Amino acid sequence: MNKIVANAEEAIQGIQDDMTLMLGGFGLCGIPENAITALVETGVTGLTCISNNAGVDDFGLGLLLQKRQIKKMVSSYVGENAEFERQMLSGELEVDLIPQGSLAERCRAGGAGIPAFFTPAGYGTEIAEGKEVRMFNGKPHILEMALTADFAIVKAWKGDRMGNLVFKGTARNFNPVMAMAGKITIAEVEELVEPGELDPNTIHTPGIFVQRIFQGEKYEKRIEQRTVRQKEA
Amino acid sequence: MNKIVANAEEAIQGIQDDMTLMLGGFGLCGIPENAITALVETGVTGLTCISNNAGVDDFGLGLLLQKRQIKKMVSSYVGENAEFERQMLSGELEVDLIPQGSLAERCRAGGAGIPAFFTPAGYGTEIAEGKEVRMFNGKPHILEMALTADFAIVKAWKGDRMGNLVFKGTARNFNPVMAMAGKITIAEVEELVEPGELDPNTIHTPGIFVQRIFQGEKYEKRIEQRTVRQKEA
Amino acid sequence: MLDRNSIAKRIAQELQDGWYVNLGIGIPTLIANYIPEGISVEFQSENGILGMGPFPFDGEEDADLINAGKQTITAMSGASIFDSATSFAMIRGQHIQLTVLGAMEVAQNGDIANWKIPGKLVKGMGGAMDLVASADNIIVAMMHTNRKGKSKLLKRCSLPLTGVGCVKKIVTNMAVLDIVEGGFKLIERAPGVSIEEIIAATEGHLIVEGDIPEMTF
Amino acid sequence: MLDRNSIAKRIAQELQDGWYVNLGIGIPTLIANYIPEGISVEFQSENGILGMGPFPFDGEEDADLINAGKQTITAMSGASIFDSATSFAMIRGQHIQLTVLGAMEVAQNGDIANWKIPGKLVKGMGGAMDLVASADNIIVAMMHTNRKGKSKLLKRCSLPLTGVGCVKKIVTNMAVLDIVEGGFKLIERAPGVSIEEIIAATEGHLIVEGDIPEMTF
Repeated sequence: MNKIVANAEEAIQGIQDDMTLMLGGFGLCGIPENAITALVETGVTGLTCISNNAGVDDFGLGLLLQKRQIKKMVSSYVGENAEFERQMLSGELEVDLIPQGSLAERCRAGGAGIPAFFTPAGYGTEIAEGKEVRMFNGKPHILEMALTADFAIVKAWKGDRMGNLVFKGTARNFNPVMAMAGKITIAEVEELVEPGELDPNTIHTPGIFVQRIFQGEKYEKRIEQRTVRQKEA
Repeated sequence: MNKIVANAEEAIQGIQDDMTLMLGGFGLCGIPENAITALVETGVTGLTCISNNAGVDDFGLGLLLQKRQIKKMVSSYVGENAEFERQMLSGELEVDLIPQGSLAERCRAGGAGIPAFFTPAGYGTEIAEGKEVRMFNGKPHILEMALTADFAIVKAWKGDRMGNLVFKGTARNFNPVMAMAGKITIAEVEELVEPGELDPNTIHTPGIFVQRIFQGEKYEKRIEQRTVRQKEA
Repeated sequence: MLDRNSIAKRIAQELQDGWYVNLGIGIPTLIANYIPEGISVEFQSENGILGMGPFPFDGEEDADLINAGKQTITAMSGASIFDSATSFAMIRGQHIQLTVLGAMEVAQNGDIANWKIPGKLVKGMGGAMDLVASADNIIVAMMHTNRKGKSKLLKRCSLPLTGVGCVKKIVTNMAVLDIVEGGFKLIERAPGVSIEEIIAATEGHLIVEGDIPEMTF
Repeated sequence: MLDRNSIAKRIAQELQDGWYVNLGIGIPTLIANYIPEGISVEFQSENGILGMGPFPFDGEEDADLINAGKQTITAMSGASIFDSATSFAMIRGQHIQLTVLGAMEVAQNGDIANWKIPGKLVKGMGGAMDLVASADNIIVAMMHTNRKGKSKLLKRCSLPLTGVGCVKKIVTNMAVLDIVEGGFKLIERAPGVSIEEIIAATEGHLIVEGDIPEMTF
């Protein structure tokens, strides 16, 4: 079994206008940088992007927004991006805001063949409008639907040709659940390793969830909020 | 934060007659041997045990069955146990059979605050009797409820005093999902290690799901179906 | 008539390169011995391993490495281990390309019964209900008739169901059959088995169209 | 009147040994600086870490280690990392003993609004709706009044809600208040702040019973 493709360009073959994509990452942490760059170059447009955030003006999904390749964002928080604001206010960009935990669980559900589940998040708010409400244990819950995508694009630390993935630190975030929910899942990794190098016990995403894998050319791994403390004298 | 208790006897303090327990393991693989032995010694009775299997006559949950400490088993497969058969046929023991995937997901749901979810498993069978049926994507699904327990008892390979757990091989099975679903979760481990010895990236069960932890005195780790091949000459 | 190994061997011909496969207990387990050359597949065992390898050599058994039949196994290079919820996420989420399992009865509409005989001791369905309800591609491996000589391919199942309308293909000791609108469509005959014999052993509606070739191995 | 740091310091007094705590952005983040001696708590950040430590020293930042505010952080010994679904399993499953977050408005029935102002750009609710709907124990940390001097403790929220009936306690620059049947129950006053001042700054129903002590630090 060999799921390795040469590069980002080859990995994103088949992504077409008006498709739905999931993209891993939280802020700029753990985003598939190389695949995003390749998507910008294809000029594919009309995309619905399911991603917790929308990048910043000149990095991450912001690059696709700049080129107006995104029709709709499905996210929990989109606040760091002037171009995003402009497109949203002008009505060019549709935005579907989803509570972060419901977003994560809806992706996992999509990957796990659970079409719908009940959650308390959002009950009594505008998020619940039009959704079924039901009491469990004396507490109201709303019914949320699974999310899937034509392509899921995730970024891992290491991976092998079977598609097994290992993530590093909080760059894990949405990547594993989105990997489960893509009809085709593309994984870009910092390092491709030989099968057997990853301990079967410590694999975060089993290869069954990944259809294509490649080693990214380079990783900028930009930090959004560099926050430090000073060493005391 | 120190969740270490001295031994199995101390760990199971508070388990009382007629409580509901979850017990990790698949067959005899990854079962909390030491806690089960301690439970036998307490003589606690009327237990509802949620466990994928019911042990064998003289090991695992079979030991509790022998002493008639179990009122009800909630399992997916219970076939390896003569005493179990006798009690079930005589009506002494109640048995609730649940499809294995629904059992696992119901435990996870219980731990994750998802009170109910839809699954296709069991539709059109007696498992679906009395359950809500709904179509999603043209396919019928049934509504399944979350499971929780007064105590969950799991067995891990290594653990630390924060309650972080690492499992080995297929001894993982139901242990992580049951750890999530116990009001109080007891973990027994083969080896207690110092905090920091477990790589934060490779922890299977974060300590937040575990309230008590101890190192088991000894592990028999009995093999149910020893199956081998011969080396070719 | 085929023996158990030949049934497994015939089903192995259905495997495609790159597939993830879940094999049930019994005849399905034997399929792993007959993977066609040039084809690479990964076996999932629902207790939590992908990349299940052959049984261990004597003396190399690991109590922490078993399959869903509770047998000691090995892990292939590139294997991965996961918990039961993730395992059934793979199954329910249709990430497995082929599921092969045994059955007591199959009906011509694809219903399957393989977990319970009223009046007999019930051991449980294990993962079977999740597997049959979820899989896109299910092959049943079984004998064409039961020990009393009664057909196991029926108009309607008489036993409590494991799943409804889910079986796509059946490989028995007598034939390969697809489940299509209207009944069991005969695809291949076991070497030396006549169409008449298959008709006689099939209680459900058997569709016989054109020439029915013998299986080749 | 308390400053932001003193609000954080007062809330820190509510911490109990062994608690898992989720701190929102803003004032709540400051609480980590005031953990009482002898008390050990673990901070969860909903992007996927338990055992979040202080900010890194200059030059030791790791792009792969951030908190939910996207700030660089460190991990304590004994920390664990997990995916977003598991993170919210902890939150939704009520494994977190205390959630502290900011608010634009709180109503006397425990409703909270902190994510959206009609006519202004909406950035999203992030994890706030999951946190408030799930937590058993929520403390709101905020100023008693907004920049225009209008009370943020209201009979009913005027802004779109984040959650209903979920806030249990509020610590402002003027007071500590519990939400009880019927309204905001005044528990403590900030040093030098009179009951009259608190009454004047509270639009919702304020319950004042017996002596109201000043906060002590």
